[in-house]
Amino acid sequence: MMNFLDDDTKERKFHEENFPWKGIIGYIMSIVLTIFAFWFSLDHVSSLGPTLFVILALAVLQIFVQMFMFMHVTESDKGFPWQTFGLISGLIFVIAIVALSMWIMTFSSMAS
Amino acid sequence: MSTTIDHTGAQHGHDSHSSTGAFVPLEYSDPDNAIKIFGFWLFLAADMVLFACLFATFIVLRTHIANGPDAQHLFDVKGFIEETFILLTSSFTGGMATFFMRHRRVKGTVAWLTVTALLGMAFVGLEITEFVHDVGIGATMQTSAFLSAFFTLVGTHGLHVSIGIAWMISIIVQLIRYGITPATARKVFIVNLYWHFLDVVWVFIFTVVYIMGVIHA
Amino acid sequence: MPPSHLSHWGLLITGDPLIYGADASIVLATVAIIFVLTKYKKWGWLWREWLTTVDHKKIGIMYLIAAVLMLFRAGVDAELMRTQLALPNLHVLGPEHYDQIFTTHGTIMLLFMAMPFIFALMNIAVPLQIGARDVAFPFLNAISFWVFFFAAMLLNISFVIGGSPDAGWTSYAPLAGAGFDTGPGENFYLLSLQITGIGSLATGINFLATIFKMRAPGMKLMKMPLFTWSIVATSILIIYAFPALTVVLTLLLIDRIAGAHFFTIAAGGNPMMYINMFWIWGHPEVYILILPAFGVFSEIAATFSRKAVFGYKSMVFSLLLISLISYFVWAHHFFTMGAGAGVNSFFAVASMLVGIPTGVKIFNWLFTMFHGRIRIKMPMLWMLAFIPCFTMGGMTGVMLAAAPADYQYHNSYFLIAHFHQVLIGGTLFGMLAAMYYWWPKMFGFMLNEYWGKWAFWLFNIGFYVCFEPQYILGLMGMQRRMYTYPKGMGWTDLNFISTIGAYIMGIGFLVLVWDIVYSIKYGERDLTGDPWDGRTLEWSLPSPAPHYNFAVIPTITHRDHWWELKQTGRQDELKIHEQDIRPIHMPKNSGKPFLIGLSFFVVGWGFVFEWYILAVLGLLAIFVMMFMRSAEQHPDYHIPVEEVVHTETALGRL
Amino acid sequence: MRQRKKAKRAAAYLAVSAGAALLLSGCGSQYQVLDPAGPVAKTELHLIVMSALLMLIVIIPVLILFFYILYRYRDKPNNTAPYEPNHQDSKVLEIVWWGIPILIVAILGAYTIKTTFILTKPPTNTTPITVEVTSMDWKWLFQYPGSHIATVNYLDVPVGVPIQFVLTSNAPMNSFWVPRLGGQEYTMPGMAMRLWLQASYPGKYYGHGANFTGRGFSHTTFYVYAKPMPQFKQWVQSVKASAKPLTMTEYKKLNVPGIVGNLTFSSYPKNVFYNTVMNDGGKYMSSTMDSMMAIGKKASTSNMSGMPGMSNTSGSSK
Ligand code: HEA
Ligand code: HEA
Ligand code: CUA
Ligand SMILES: [Cu+2]
Repeated sequence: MMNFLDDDTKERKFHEENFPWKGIIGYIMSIVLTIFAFWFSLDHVSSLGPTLFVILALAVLQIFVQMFMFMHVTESDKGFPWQTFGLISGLIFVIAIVALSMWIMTFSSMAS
Repeated sequence: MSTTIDHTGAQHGHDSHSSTGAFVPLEYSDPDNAIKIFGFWLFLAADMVLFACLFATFIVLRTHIANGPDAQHLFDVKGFIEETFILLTSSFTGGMATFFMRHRRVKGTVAWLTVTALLGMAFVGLEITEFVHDVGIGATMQTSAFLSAFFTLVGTHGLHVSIGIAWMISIIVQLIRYGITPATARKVFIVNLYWHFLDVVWVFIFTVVYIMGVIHA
Repeated sequence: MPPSHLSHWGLLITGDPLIYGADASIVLATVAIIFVLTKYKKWGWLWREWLTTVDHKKIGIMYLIAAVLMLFRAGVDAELMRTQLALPNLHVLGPEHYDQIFTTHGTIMLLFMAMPFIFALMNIAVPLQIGARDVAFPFLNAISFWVFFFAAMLLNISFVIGGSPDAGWTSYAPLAGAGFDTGPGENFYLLSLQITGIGSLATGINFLATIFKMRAPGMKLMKMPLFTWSIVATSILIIYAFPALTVVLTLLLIDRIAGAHFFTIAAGGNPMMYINMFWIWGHPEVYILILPAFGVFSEIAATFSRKAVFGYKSMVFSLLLISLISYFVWAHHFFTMGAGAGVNSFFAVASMLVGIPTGVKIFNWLFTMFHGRIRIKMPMLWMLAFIPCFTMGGMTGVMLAAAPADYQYHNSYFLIAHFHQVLIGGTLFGMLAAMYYWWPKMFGFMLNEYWGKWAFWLFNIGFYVCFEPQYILGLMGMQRRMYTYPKGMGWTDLNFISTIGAYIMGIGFLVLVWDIVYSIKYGERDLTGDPWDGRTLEWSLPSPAPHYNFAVIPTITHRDHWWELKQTGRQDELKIHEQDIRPIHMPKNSGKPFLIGLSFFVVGWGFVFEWYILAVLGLLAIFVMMFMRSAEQHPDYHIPVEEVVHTETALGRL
Repeated sequence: MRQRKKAKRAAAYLAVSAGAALLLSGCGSQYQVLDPAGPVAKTELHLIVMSALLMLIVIIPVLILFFYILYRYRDKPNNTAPYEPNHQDSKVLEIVWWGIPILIVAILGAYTIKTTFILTKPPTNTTPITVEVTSMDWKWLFQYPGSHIATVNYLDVPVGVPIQFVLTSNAPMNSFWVPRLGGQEYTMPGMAMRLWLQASYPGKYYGHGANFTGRGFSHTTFYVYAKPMPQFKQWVQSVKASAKPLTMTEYKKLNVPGIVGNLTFSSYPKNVFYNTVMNDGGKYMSSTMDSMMAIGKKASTSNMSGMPGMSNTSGSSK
């Protein structure tokens, strides 16, 4: 772990594309995922619980599509691409905020 | 870039970007630029938390409809499907703008950015239409907690998109005036980061707000 | 039976000697400042050297001045509260006033005293410690300062115009909603916090980018000074916590001025969501306040024990661990909301867990002193006072974290005592230690030790006299935020003692101010740049440092690089050779940050009084200035080699 | 040197006697939290004492170490203590001070969780009574669904019987706290929170709102009078016989912000508690619905089960 913290002098290489493959694949993926989500939920393919699970999972996949296909999340001029660290820790906090808030606000009443 | 100048932000490796002969995109060619891009990533992380709070609020309040309409009766399925595909497409066209920028092709960059901004305007237009319709049938922010949360969450996203459009236009103007320079390249890259980020937020809005709203009240 | 003063409801702020006093002093101070500036023809100087500066060192100094002024303002609030509480049934302050005063006391102390104090230290020390010429975004840094400054003005002005907020620094809905709290007071709170919050967020981003991207060559992360590390942890917390504040304030504002129903009682609003979201920010906020102090103490303990910090790696690890855990404890501020035994258990245990990495730090500091040579200078004195004081405060924090026990402490003076012990014994002691420590670096002279010691002992003894009795008061059932209390509860003696303690602290503060004034006149000059025999890079520079900091950026080979060089007699490695000097790229001064801050003030004012045209005009001004900035082609310039050579020669470094 | 030792001894003596004095006097009823008058407060005091002791285990060594190191390693001309400027790591020590606190937190955490769950249940098995509490600006309304009487700013309870307080507010949130009987819980609009308390001895117990509610907050005091069951029943009878009823008009008057003294009522408008909760948002809170139902089922003398709307809404919680 400590080595990884110190890896900030190594020059990073960027990947040069001559045809926008990533963008096109990313676009197709995002469209397919979306259509699938709409179909799965709006056509009531499954019951409520599984549906929620599936469409949320699809939304999470879409994050990765945008991150890797469009946002060049792994690029950095030198050393470790610290923004990935920022995003991952951010995601932890985001999940904490939403999930814990929901847990708190459901008020499984104190007394029985 | 002159290597005889010490940059504020460039104490290390300021003259090494071409030393290995590897490809370095223009927006990263100047260390000051690389720092700005990193700073923008940090801003996005913060913005993510901002939306998380709005989502948490919406989720907690989504059934609190008081005397107003519930989600099922309010949302127009066709409308949000349209909005979704428009925004997804604009994310792709924004990505194309970055691609052309990296190949230093001004015209292509400007063209793709223009398409992106236009799609963004179409999106905002649809959203405004939706809001106007809602208000017309008496579903306002003052009606219920659910609607307060709905308008604020979706409206905040819409406001972000609108700011993105204005920003893009100003960058298009700068591209036309100055061509592709390290500075304009960086701006193109950053505005697209912002744009893709808004796309991700929208994916969650259509999932959590719209789909979940219409499939169960 | 209702006391008579409860029957009138107006928000008129006339007819009150306190307010007249405040009015008079504001007018007098303004006149005096204008007079002095005009008489000595200093307007141009003020504008050129300070109001338009983007130099991190000067911005740091401005933060420092603002923080000390705000400490005074909120300290006067504290003295007033303690005077009112000295004896039962007093009427120095009526309930309206008391409510306003504890609200502004808490709000100002946390957001307009402690935060700028921290930003002062970050600005002053971080770039120097990591061998950078400025922060990553100097222009943004100036905006952060002016935004904070005008937000502070906005809150302070509420005392004389419109009325101060009076719902506590936590400002819970629905009490703070339009339904129960009409008038502009609460709007002042919402807007000023919102505006300063924007500045704080920008500062967090700025410093994280600075630290990650602008270190001198060779300074790997694990070679960074611990103060810089603490700012990494703090910035991470700022970035992830402040957006929650932005949201919660916006939602309450929308409720208040647009009639929405987030936190109202009617139409399905949920006030508990306010509490929940407030603490999503509020808890990390208290660690934002303590972590920089931890960083300061690590520097000071090592320097004044002439010894490397003990357990550097676990110091770093514990900083990061504290910031991670601190995001999972917020509900300990409302254990008594009844969110369920599961929820309470989770947050109780998570809160206790924070004690573990914090304890590790305490032990590491102790063992930094162990086998060292402890010199007790002013910074070290404050550090030494911190250890027992903060440990006790932390311990009572852990006691509060035991959820069912908290049912008995919550909102009582036990809690008040806990948080003053960590805020004063931790944050404030840390800030004062840092002020003494970096003062010579900022100004080129030392603060006087004799008066410093007087201030120190008065403040410390005053602290214990003031706050230890409050633990007992809490156990005797005394609630916080009572403007008065009846006889016969057994609370009188302890309250009286507490008030005496507060006065002693007040005297201590005055002596501290005197120490500064005295030292400006008679303070010992610091000619070496290294008065404490320091360890980190900032002490290799002259005091004060030239505005470009480093004529030549050093290459770092060691943790505590400067100390290492001194130990091995290699100071010459940092000596500057004329042939190495290149033109230095620096940002230009700019008036825009000041104007943007001013525009934010206008926006805030517009929303407070719901004069929307004014607000829109302010927003437009901000956008126009941002756009002009973005179109600026040359926001920076180069310092020519000759000028650097000249400056360095004058400093005797060439 | 000798002088200093003497001074130290004197200081130590002072500290010990001050502590002892505090502990001894701590049993006086002024130290309300330390002087429980019921099983709930007692359970909480246990946890308080336990946590304080655990904290002492840490704080005493820290203080000793602190003063010892400070004394031993001062930078004095002829200090013979070892000086090792690069002594900066020790696996063993690190393990000790990560390990021991983890252990302490584990103990305290386990005890805390246990206590948290215990306190959600009635303190004893005796049949409980229910009191519905509404915090208003700035007064307390207590309703006894069992006997249909109501009081303001004071309440009588029987000794030795668990009391189920059902808490709500029709003003800003407050907190219901009777330190000698047990810890507090918020009273929130749109919520029906439950708190179990019980008095073991007859007496007059101080209670106060603990969460700030604005100008009149300092006057939200109330008293709990605990009496043996027979006297309690007698009191109920006399209230029923002699007090005037709480009419809707009167209730609305109470709702106006202000301060009043003690009041007693022989009856109150039907369902006013229930309606307050539901109208202020209770209908959205599944747990509130549940607890309203539970009151209906559990509290032996409740009249809640007959309420309109109870049966058809209870199923909708998810
Ligand atoms: C600088 C600010 C600061 C700091 C550092 C802390 C630190 C801690 N605080 Fe505090 N807290 C506040 C500021 C702070 N707090 C404020 C302002 C409030 C009130 C806000 C309001 O309501 O207005 C508050 C309120 C507050 C509450 C809410 C109580 C209530 O409202 O009823 C709780 C409850 O858990 C709590 C717990 C803790 C804990 C567990 C720590 C821990 O981080 C402490 C850790 C430190 C130690 C434990 C000491 C050193 C450790 C050792 C020597 C090792 C051994 C340790 C163990 C075995 C545990 N705090
Ligand atoms: C960093 C934060 C910080 C600091 C440093 C302090 C410092 C002090 N605080 Fe504060 N306090 C808070 C943060 C802080 N406080 C918060 C967050 C709250 C909660 C607010 C709320 O409930 O919403 C609070 C609440 C609070 C209360 C509880 C009020 C109540 O609930 O009713 C009290 C009461 O004793 C108090 C006292 C003091 C005192 C005596 C000091 C002393 O240390 C002050 C020392 C004095 C000075 C530094 C200046 C000296 C001034 C002069 C010398 C001028 C002389 C003038 C006269 C005598 C009129 N504070
Ligand atoms: Cu308290 Cu829902
Ligand atoms: Cu906390």
